[in-house]
Amino acid sequence: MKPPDVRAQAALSVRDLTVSYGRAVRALHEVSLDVPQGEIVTVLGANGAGKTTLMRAISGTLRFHGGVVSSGKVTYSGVSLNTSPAHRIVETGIVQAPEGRRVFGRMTVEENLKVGGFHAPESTKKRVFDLFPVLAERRKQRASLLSGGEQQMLAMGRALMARPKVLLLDEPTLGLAPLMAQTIARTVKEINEQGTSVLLVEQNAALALRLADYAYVLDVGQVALRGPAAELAASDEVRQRYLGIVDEQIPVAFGTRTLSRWEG
Amino acid sequence: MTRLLELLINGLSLGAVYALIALGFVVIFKATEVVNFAHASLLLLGGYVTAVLHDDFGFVGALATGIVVAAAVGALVEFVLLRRAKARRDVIAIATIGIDIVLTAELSRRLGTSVLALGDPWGDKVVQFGGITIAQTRVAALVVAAVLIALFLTAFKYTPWGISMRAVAEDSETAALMGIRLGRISMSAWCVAGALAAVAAVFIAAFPTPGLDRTTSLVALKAFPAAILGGLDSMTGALVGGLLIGLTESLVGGYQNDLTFLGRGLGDVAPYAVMIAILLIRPSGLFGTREVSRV
Amino acid sequence: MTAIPELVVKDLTVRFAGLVALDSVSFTVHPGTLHAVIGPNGAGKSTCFNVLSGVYKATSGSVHFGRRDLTTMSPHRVGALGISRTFQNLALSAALTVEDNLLLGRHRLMKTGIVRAGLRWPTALREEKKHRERVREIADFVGVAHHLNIPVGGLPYGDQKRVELARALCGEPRLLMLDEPVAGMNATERLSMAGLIVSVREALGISVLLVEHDMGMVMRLADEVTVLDFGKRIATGTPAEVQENPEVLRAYLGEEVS
Amino acid sequence: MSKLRWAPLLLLLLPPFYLDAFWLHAGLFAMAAAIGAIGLNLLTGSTGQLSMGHSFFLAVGAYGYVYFAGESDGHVAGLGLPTPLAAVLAVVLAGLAGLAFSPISGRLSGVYLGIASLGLIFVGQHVLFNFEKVTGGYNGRSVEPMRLLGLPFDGSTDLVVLGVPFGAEERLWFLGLVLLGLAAWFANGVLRGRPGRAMNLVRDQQIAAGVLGVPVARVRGAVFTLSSMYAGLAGVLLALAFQRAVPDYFGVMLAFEYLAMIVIGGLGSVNGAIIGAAFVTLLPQLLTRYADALPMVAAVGGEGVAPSDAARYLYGGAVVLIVLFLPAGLSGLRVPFLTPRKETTP
Amino acid sequence: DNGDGTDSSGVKTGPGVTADKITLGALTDMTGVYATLGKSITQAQQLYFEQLNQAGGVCGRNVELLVRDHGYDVQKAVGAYSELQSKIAGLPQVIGSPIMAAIAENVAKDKVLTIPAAWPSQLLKVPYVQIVGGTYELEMINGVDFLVREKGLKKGDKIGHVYFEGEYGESALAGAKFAAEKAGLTIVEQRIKPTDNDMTSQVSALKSEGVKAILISAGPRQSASLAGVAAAGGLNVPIVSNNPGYSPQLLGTPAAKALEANFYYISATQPPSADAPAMTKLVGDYTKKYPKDTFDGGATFGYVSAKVFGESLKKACESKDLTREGIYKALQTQSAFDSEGLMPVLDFSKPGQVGTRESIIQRPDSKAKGGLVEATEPFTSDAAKEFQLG
Ligand SMILES: Nc1ncnc2c1ncn2[C@@H]1O[C@H](COP(=O)(O)OP(=O)(O)OP(=O)(O)O)[C@@H](O)[C@H]1O
Ligand SMILES: Nc1ncnc2c1ncn2[C@@H]1O[C@H](COP(=O)(O)OP(=O)(O)OP(=O)(O)O)[C@@H](O)[C@H]1O
Ligand SMILES: [Mg+2]
Ligand SMILES: [Mg+2]
Repeated sequence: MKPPDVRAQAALSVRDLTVSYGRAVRALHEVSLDVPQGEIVTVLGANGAGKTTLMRAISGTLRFHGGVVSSGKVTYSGVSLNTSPAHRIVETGIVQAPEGRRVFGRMTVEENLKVGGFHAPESTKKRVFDLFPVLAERRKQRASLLSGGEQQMLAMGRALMARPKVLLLDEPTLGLAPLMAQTIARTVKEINEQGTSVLLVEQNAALALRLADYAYVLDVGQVALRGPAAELAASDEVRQRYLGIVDEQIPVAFGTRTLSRWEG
Repeated sequence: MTRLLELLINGLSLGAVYALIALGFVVIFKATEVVNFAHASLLLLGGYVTAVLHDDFGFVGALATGIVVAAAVGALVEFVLLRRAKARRDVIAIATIGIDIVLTAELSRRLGTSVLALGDPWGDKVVQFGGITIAQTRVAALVVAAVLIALFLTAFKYTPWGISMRAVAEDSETAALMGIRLGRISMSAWCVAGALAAVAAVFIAAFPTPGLDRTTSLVALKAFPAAILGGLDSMTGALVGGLLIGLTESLVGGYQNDLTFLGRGLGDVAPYAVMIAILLIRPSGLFGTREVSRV
Repeated sequence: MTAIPELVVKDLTVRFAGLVALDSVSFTVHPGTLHAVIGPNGAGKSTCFNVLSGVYKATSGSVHFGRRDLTTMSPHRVGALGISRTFQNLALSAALTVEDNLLLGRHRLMKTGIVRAGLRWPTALREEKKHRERVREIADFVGVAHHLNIPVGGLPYGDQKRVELARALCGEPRLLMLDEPVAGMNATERLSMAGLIVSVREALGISVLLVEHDMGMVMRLADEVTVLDFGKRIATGTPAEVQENPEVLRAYLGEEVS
Repeated sequence: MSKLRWAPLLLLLLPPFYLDAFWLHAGLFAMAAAIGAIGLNLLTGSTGQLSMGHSFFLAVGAYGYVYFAGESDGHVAGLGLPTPLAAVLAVVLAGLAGLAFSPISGRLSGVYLGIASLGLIFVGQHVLFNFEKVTGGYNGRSVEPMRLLGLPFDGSTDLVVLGVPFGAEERLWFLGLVLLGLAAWFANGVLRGRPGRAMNLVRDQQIAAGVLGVPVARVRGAVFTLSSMYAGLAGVLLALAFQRAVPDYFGVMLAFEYLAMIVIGGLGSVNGAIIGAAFVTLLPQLLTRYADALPMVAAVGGEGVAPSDAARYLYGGAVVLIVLFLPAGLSGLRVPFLTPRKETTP
Repeated sequence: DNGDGTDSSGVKTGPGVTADKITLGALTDMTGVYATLGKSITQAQQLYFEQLNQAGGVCGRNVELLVRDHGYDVQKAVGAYSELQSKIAGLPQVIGSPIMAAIAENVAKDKVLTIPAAWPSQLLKVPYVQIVGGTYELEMINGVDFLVREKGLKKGDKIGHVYFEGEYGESALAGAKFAAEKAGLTIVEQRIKPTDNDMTSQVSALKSEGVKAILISAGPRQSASLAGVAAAGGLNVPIVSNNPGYSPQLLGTPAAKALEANFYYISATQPPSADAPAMTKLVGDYTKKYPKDTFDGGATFGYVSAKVFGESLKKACESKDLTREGIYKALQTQSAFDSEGLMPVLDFSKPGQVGTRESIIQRPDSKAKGGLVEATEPFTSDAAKEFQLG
């Protein structure tokens, strides 16, 4: 499955990437990270940390949200992707399963897979069905009728249809029952073992750290922590962040301003 | 009795042509959520090219050219207006009115006062059966429309183009993420619409109508209600709507002596009356889908 | 302003073509308390808000605010009962100034109709003046007063979030519903927003229903927490209780939690 | 300051003393159109409701006035009411017509509403041609001249002001000016007040609007009614300017021209509507008159572009260019006294 | 000021008359629905005045025609009128019923002699408006008479009448009904709009009513469609059309055969193929000046109406009164205006009356000049003589 020279190739790399939405929101600030060939790299971060923005920047879909890369660049095996339109990036082999599944609800499972790769050989389709047998069962069903977990599988399967070299997963376990999350995790591993590099964005830290070789933690658009997954998994900071045990005191009776009830 | 039958058949064949035009609206709307008011002028354009070229190129050659030209202009509109304008969708629709005004003015100027024949093979031939007479062009219109629409429904269901189109219509960002070229899709939609307009033009200008002239584009005004009452985002809707309007017009015309209490000459009103009635019951047309907006 | 009634959500179920966004969820917001609803993305939190504010219709179940049944009310009726909300994805009128957006928050409290507005009827002018004053108070309180005359579209995301809160306050609510008020804010912004929410309660003593992913904040602010997962309620209780609840830990971390 | 901004408008008082009937007529049509365009802009520009049936309500206003003010004779019926009253009633009638359409205007939006309202025009034309007792059928009806405080707005009585004989046009000019002024003033009041804000929110954030207590359907219905009344007033003024109401005038093309006006002038802005109206109505008149003087434009029968075609190219093209490059329309350009205090562009 | 005064040679002058120029106006349609008609009439009129000026003009003045194209837009037309109003001595051409209706009152007020390019009896009521030729009513009356005399229609037969909504169609209908009444025939009405170009449903309606002939008062397109569909559907009955309902171009359409077989066309103007020397000359001059354009009935009418104006001006000059009043009076002195066989002899001496009640029935013929040949001599039916105009 995996061509011999793959490891030799340079990987997906992000350098000093700064992204903002409109004039107002700076969502990413000089973020750098690497996805070495054949590895799983995970990006953790609270809501609004900028994970999805990072994914959008890599896949070239920022413009759909009024976002722009104001500095820094994204390269794949040395080639800059900054100016490439989304479809070109897909052609280079970087494919994303977006946050919130985003399956085409009015279409059948099969049609969704077609959109993923119109000219994909049967083998690819077969592989997807092997990974997600449930999709094979439901191939004629409208995607909107699938359960959340099934929709997530479809989203991943759809991405795989393009036979990606790098697979971008934005919160694949989002809103999934724990069991389902485990299944997804297993599949990600499997996909990776078949030679696809994975960039995994997760809020489910434990799961992500267990899967990944290397991890980054984004905080408000900046890389706060980075290191081998195992190490980060050990650090309390990460555990706290995600158990919501923070110690900053909220100043009650905030500021001096007060507001009285309105007797209109 | 034969009169009713004749009116029904005529209505259907007329409706088939409206359906072709309505289909043009639908294809564009599905791909870009814009209603193309310049469709009327694209229609006139296609017809005009066919009419002026048929002597030299022969009907088929001329029609082919007409189709290509109309498609090209459609693509141009997409490229110049749709890709660049940032405005609200209905404002862009108004802009297409502007395009329509300009294009129609130019074509009317070229057409001047002449009535052009399109040199179609059917001429004024008719087919007769059981006392019913119907122009061959009408039969041809029925067949062509049926074929084209069937073709489209299938293309939409099975071909990469059709599936991509639906994907874009449903969620353009994700479609792009899957490697679909949005620009190409919406442009292709405009091309297709232009081509359809050109084809429709032939049947509108051919016998029993004397030929193509500046008023030919006005039929588009009858295709609006067709597209709307069927549901702007539904191909089936376009078909049903077209036929419904065709029948309405034909019957209202044929039985106007029995409808005098409504005043004579209901030809233009009836289609809209039917449409409004239907909109009152189904605000997004018979087959249209109301999209739930999220907050 | 009359007393604060309690909000009772009972067996609320919402279905969208096929998927169950809310699955017979029940909870109660006691007068003057801050009740948090948490849960992973797609758990149904916003849907819940949308039902409470009349935007979506419940498939089954009921919502009562005091004696009034909201279940089938249209949005503007619900608003009239003194229920204001913010939106997860900003829903401001970008072209209008902050002041106008805030005045819109007071729409239901004002009377001027087309005729009087057109004729600049004295009552209309007086009303306008009175409410502009209140708007300034609120803007000042929320800390966007200096932006009042700028079109909202031009403000930074965080400030827009504040304007949303201010606009909700402008409705002089008895129940305030906040959908992820600090999403996409940085630590300091989050802190001040949290403080703001606290002082709103201090000042007005109204009930607050809060949807938020930021656990820290929820744990600090909430009197009671309802946890949704995949449309189902998996826990309700004080922050402490909820934090201990294995179900909840699993929903956020997956099985193996020590 | 804001007083100063309007000072240049005083120039509008001069034309009757210096310009001939052609100009005054052209100006009158422009003023009438401006009133109608303000109405349409309240609906389409500020509330985001596309209407393509505006000329129907113009017709209601025009014919309403003719009927209320006109005398019955063998051919047509009329109520022979005092003309000012007739004018008011005509506007009210147009409003009622708009109100009657609110089941549709309240529920539909976007092009669905646009094309539904397009239907009104065809219905209207049909009625105008067939309901002869009131409309006079294809021939139309002559218009009772307005009569305010004993002063008739036609050439009948002689009136000389500052050495200038004041005929129908001169008098109507001032009437039109007053009506337009009031219409614009009222519209600005609406836009800057509570209703205007609600309208903008309905356009920008439909769902939020509901939650903030704005009854979306009712607002849409109400604004549609209001804009119909503006159209009605415009219709009355047009009738007075034409001195005869004829059915053919109130067609689809007219409705399209009104849309062109508000886009060219600037969506959602009162001044925009006025500028756009002036642009679209004066253009063809001028080109027709000065055809021989203009390059490219051909004198009648000659080679080259006929004036009316030239006009179409120009304002058709203008619409496209403005949508592309000037979202705020001509009024968005920083012309001192024309720039609205507060812009509400979509 | 309206230019009233008296010139050196003692000729009273009014608006539009200067020392060396007499200005006339034309409100025409070059870009709208009646562009065909407008173009022919205007060009013919310009041709006439050119010739007139070469022949020395009138009262030592050149006659100039100020043409304004309103494109069938009432607003533009009214605007154009208010511009021309003070500049012109008369209006040899106004196209479009709604436009004529819109300016009628002003025309009367300003005492401007006007020749409309529309032929409804309605207009005879309007002072200072002179119809040249018959009216739509008279055409149809004579048409029905023709059907009875030549096409063997008998008491009790049905005649279909397909007509435009609007003044033209409905005036024609009135005439048809009057004549049918007299002849004991019944009319089957089919009202259409100018946008209806396909007459199929009308034909099947008429067919099932079993009509023996069809009258049509619409545009050329509708005539062509009607003839074509009727023939194709085996409804082989004579079709008689008013004068706006035909144009030679139709012979280039698929309907040509059917037209040549069953179609008749009524007009007060002679067909271009008529063997009157004046006609031959006119057609020659016209096609020389406008090689690209086909000569049609409109041109003939345009030329004659211009001539009527020209002659009136001359008479007015003789009686030393070139005011608008004067020109109008001069017109009325002409009780037997001779257009040298372009049209029947015209009588303008009776205000509120038509120039003539005669009509000429004509047939399409692709070989003939202008695509028309005479089918009958000019004639006036008894019914037409009785018909009360206005
Ligand atoms: N209008 C709608 N149409 C279809 N599905 C919907 C609609 N609104 C919500 N849903 C679905 O209902 C489920 C719950 O959505 P909801 O927005 O309430 O989740 P949430 O808890 O607010 O998530 P988040 O934390 O991301 O805001 C999701 O699967 C969503 O896709
Ligand atoms: N379309 C947008 N316009 C303006 N700001 C945006 C937009 N999308 C995201 N943002 C802001 O950018 C920042 C990063 O958002 P992003 O969605 O990347 O965070 P995230 O880490 O993916 O959050 P989540 O865990 O909810 O997916 C947040 O402050 C967010 O509010
Ligand atoms: Mg994200
Ligand atoms: Mg939410």
